[in-house]
Amino acid sequence: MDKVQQFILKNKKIVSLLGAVIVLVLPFIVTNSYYLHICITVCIYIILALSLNLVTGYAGQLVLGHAAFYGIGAYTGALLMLVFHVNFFIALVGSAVVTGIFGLFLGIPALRLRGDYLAIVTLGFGEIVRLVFVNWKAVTRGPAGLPSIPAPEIVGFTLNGRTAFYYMALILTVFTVFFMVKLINSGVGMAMQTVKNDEIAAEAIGIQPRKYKLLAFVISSVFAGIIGCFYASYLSYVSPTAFVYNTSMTILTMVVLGGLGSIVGSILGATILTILPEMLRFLSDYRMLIFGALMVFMMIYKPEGFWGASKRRKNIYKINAGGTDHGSDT
Amino acid sequence: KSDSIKIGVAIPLTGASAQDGEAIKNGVKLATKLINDQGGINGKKIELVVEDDKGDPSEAATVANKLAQDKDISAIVGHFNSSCTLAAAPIYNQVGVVHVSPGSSAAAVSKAGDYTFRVITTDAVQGSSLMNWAVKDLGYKNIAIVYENTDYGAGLAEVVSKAAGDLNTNIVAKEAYEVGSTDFSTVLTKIANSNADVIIVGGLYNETALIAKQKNNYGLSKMQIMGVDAIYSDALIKLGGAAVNGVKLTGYFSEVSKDPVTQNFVSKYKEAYNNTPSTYAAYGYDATLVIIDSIKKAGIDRKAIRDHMATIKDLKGATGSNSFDENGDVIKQPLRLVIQDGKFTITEK
Amino acid sequence: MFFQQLINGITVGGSYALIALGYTMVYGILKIVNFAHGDVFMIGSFLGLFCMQVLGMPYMVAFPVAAIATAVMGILIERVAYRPIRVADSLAVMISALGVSIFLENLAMVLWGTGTHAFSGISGITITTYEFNKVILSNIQIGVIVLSILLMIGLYFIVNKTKIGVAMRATSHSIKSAKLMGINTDRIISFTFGIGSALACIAGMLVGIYYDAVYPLIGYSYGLKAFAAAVLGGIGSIPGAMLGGFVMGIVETLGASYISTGYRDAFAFAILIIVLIFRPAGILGKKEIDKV
Amino acid sequence: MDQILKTVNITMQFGGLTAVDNVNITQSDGEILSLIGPNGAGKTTLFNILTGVYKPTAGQIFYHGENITGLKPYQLVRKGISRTFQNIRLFNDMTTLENLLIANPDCKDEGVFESIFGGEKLKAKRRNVVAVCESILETLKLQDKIDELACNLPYGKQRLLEIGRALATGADFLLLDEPGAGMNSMEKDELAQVIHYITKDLKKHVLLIEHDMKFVMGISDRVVVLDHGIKIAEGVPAEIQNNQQVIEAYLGKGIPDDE
Amino acid sequence: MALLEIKNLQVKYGVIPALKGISFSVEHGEVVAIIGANGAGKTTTLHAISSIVSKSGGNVFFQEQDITNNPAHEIVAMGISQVQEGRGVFSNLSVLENLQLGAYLRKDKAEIARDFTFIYELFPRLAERQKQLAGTLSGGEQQMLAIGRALMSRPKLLLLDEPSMGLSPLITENIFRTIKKLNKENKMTILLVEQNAQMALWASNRTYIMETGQIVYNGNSKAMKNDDFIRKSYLGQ
Ligand SMILES: Nc1ncnc2c1ncn2[C@@H]1O[C@H](COP(=O)(O)OP(=O)(O)OP(=O)(O)O)[C@@H](O)[C@H]1O
Ligand SMILES: Nc1ncnc2c1ncn2[C@@H]1O[C@H](COP(=O)(O)OP(=O)(O)OP(=O)(O)O)[C@@H](O)[C@H]1O
Ligand SMILES: CC(C)C[C@H](N)C(=O)O
Ligand SMILES: [Mg+2]
Ligand SMILES: [Mg+2]
Repeated sequence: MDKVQQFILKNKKIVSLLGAVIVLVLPFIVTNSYYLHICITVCIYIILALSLNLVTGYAGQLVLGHAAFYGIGAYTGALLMLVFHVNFFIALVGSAVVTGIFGLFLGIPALRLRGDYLAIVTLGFGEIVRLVFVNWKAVTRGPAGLPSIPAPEIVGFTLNGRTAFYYMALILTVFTVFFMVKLINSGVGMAMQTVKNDEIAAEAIGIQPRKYKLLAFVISSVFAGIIGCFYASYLSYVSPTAFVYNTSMTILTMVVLGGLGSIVGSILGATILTILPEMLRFLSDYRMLIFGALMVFMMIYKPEGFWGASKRRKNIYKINAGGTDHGSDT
Repeated sequence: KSDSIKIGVAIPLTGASAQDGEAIKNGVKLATKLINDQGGINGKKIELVVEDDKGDPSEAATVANKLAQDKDISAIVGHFNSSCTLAAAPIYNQVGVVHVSPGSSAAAVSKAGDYTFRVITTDAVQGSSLMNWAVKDLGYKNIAIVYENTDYGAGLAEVVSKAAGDLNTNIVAKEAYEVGSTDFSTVLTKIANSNADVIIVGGLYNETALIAKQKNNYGLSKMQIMGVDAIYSDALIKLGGAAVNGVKLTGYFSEVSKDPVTQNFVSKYKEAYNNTPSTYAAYGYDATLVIIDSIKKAGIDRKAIRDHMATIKDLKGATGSNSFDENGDVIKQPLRLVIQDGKFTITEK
Repeated sequence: MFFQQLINGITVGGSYALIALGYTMVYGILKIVNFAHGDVFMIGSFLGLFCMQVLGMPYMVAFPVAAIATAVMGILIERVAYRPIRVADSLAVMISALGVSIFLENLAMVLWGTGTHAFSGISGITITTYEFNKVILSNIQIGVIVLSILLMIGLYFIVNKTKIGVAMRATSHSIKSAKLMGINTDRIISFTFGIGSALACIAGMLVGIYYDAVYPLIGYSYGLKAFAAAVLGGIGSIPGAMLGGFVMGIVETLGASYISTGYRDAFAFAILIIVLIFRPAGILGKKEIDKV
Repeated sequence: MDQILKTVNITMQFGGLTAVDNVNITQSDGEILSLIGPNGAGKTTLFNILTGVYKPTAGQIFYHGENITGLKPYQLVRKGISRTFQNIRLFNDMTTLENLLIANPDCKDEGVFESIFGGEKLKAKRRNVVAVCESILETLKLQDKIDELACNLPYGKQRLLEIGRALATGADFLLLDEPGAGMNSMEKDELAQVIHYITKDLKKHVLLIEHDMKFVMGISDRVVVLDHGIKIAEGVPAEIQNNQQVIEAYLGKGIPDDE
Repeated sequence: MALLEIKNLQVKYGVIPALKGISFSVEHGEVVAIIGANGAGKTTTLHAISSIVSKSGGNVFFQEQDITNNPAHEIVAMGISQVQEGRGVFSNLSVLENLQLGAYLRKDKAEIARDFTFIYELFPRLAERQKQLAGTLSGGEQQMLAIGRALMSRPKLLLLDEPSMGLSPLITENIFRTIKKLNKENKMTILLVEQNAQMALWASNRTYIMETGQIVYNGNSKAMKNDDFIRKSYLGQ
């Protein structure tokens, strides 16, 4: 893995160009809808992992209920489309706003709580949100879920093919990556990292930890909400079972396994953990057994994650400022 | 092309519904084995492609994509949970491949598409039949509903409430529990303090057994328990012991049915797996029979299979005779069953 | 009905408390949340059943035997899955624990099938109920409550009054410093996992006998609630775990009986969140001193 | 001379312990003031009060005549007060440069929208921030460690970096808590030069705590001595060195060369 | 043979060597000092002796026994006790409990009681603060506690890592006097790591100088005090 990492870092330009081309023409090579579906799922999880990584990996707030935001986004989007018949793209904005508000709401306990106490609060929040989906039948139809969610439409043109969804997922992913890279290397992102490192020291240089914690929560949940809305439209069906504690833990595992506080790490983690269980399908009854053992093994083998933040690194802030450095760790 | 016919099987093999998924798998395998032993269909053996949907809709969508894209797969048995069927149906319908659900009884499945079939009736059918029995024949006036808080349990509870309303009886308690609960003390205490005279369970055998056993600790040892086919499983009796004697339920499958197809299924099943089939094993068996019949008659073309399946009338299966309406919903009449001396028996009362 | 529900709540709470003690001990010493603990509870319960059903032990024997077997398993889990990464980020250990949890659940499915197993007729304990003034209480309920309180007191004594207890607290503060005192920290950590796992086994068997059921996924909800209970009481605090368990059990039971059964778990988590907002370190938790 | 800092009857109690007891100190413009005293005298506690980490049990603090009692640390930074810590508190996951960048007001006040979509204006601003921070690092002779993670720096360099970070906030008043601890004598000489540069060239004000008497007496204009939370002496270094009370409580007689 | 004998000791952190093969010895009844710049590897040396870090090469002998691969707790049991850099007191335990932990491996109750009296006489401040949580003590108080705690194990060899760090001149002086006293009156062998070269030379019989993982100089402390090069480079005179 280290060698791979080094190789990629050395030939960064070529690798990224190659990656970009492959990703763009993928639907033409892969006509198999199952593989395309896996690719879309990978995109969804990349966005979920990146958004969780912001709040957990960068701002240092352990969140065990990320699926709740994903779910709130999905339900908000679904209801906007089904009940108010708004266009998908407006629903996307609606989901972002609503989840953002919930993110703010969950951020408040984060101001008072530390570490594992916050973790359990977010876990509890996730469970409560799920139970609201289950029990608030008048709005959510309870456990039955909301079927027949429409596909996105642009000027009367319905984008319901797998390929269309793939490109949409791709655009969302690229935007998220772009956003996160810019953000974490900006003043805002660095301020978040100071909060993770040492709140007292952060305060001592004029940073208000609560502001950045809230900001991290809000941004993180907004992205989860957006992709939730996409998920609702893609699957055309949402039900509470998709937004359970297990989902939250899967996303967290992606972030940690990939490398906490690393964008490449989250992307890798999401990809591997989406594809791995698929590859293990042949094991049938033993699949999850082996998967659990592999998880332990991977953590022991590389506790800092596949792409843990490297020891020596360059800062994009400086490069953006016109410095001459070309390396960067993202 | 190939010398075998492939059938997909998409069911939960891990997660909370794994036990039922396992039963369905056994039923499907049995049906396949029986036909293969006779030389297959037109000389071609049936091959199963089994996938685990974990009972999770997102996972179901993945599995559905995988099976639907495999052009060699002619039809699919699946999914079990209604939520999974609803998530997977759009995919099968878009590609145009038939799937026959062995367990999804929610109302919404009716509208899931032309390629969606099921061999279990909707909850409404069993729910109202159960309530007719309870109210009209058994004379219960105050009904307590205890249901699992899932699409299935909540759906059934709703159907039962509606039927109770139509029959002018009172629902005196309507309590939910999470799947996998072991503690029913709260719910049973509430029921003990209502004046219910029957508990209708909207859930599966494990929890039903626990309710039956634990109710005795709350002075409810005389309380009648009733349910539908979801509780038909040997596990209910094994787990519930004496406490489940007298439990009444509706269903389509009965081990003691005189029907020769059913008897054949039961005896072959016992032979193959060395235990008694549950209702879901029977549904799995029937879903496979329906597919086999269609392939026999229409070949392996996916569209042709669907078109034939829509016309199936009175195909004999382990759960009675199967006919489909225009929604792909099966039409059949439920039986009345009661547990006596640790055995499911057919009753008229 | 109120008193009956209160008793029901206390009984559930007692089982949460027993599991929460394990969470709290492991957390107290290693500052990691052992997400596999709920599954250790499940395996413990199965092992107890196995001892009685297959090996034919009477319950008086099965309890200690299963508890010891589970303790050994807990120690093994720590050795294999946590010890190699003890120095790494605690999140890495948490994910490893999650892996162990998935592994154990699926292992149980392979070993004992996916279904639910009963204890009745096997344990040799018959449930007897006593009625006082319309409130019904069973012998096992009394057992759960009494045993959890006794075990808590015992544990509290060990941690606060014995030499190994001081060593545990020293290890919890800094493994390096504890080593320099001559403490065999690996052994202390193993001991902690062993005790925690044994407690989980006892809880598993009590729950199994009382509700008459065990199945491979049972650890999930019990584990989650017990974890929440440990935090509610103040994670790291032994009386806290106890109190947290009871509060949690009572609140969810009363919430379910007077408001809505569908939201049962939501009451448990809501009380947790509310308490933490006002007492960020839990009911009995101590605020960490952070001398600048 | 202008008065920068003035405390009025500052008192801090922890439970029954009075860590700082009715302390009045003042610091004038251009003056390097040192705070010395036995361990546990309350020096760090006083720093914590001055920088808003603790709220004093009683008393007021005035900064340039303005009452700043009870303000939060981040608010005080904006007023121009910054500090270092007795136990180093750097941002260990961040590089040397990043530790400074984020202290710079222009950097930490960046908005989310600006940082994602900012164009040339942002670039120019950032160029300036980087230049400022790099020049601070040069002053501290840390320029060759610029991309090193803070936790990988040697101890002495970490102390310097903390001073750099305090400087980067743009504060004019720096409170340094034992900046020389853990440094050898050569490093301490360099430290003294840095402090001189900060006060004499940059015209900033320094209040420092230090136990190395050679260092303190060499650099300070005035010294305040605390003992058991009480101010027991204050004056120019020469006075303090000969103050009998200070010798008894703090300095000791020293180890004779021939012992 | 010497009480402590280090042969070609090597330690790596990841790939970076912190000790590049050092050898030295400490005789019975000696005070030996190691001085040197930041990051020279002084702390690492002590950690390697106590088996807190793993060694990548070389051997450690104590009382003629090879203890290179013994775990930390066994080394303490053999009579090597370390006062950590930065004190390492158990901040959530009381002063009393910290001291009790120092005697963790001992069973001789009466002797332990005597040592308590001895330590409270040595550091009266600790006697006053027995019930206080160690984390709230001031730096100097914590240093006293750390030394007191190490003495509670009645070590044959005491390793001291920068005992003067952050301490007032008076306390530093007291601590160094205590070190000398322990050595003289209690016949304790001491290996002392110190930045304060002046104090180190004063308190010790022999001194080693370390730089970047190697020993670059060693000699008699008295002589070194008068050595011009040493005076210039390490004493800042
Ligand atoms: N948060 C706290 N809780 C309780 N006591 C405290 C706290 N902070 C400091 N103290 C006590 O207050 C007194 C003063 O401590 P302070 O840290 O200010 O000393 P100091 O003068 O900086 O000493 P040193 O030179 O050793 O750093 C000490 O006795 C210490 O034990
Ligand atoms: N845990 C660690 N991981 C990586 N490198 C380390 C670690 N501990 C120490 N080092 C490095 O090893 C080298 C030796 O460090 P050591 O702490 O032994 O020095 P020292 O002489 O005690 O210095 P000081 O006077 O600052 O205490 C240094 O370069 C240091 O950065
Ligand atoms: C959960 C099971 C009982 C399946 C159920 N029949 C459904 O419709 O989902
Ligand atoms: Mg101080
Ligand atoms: Mg050192």
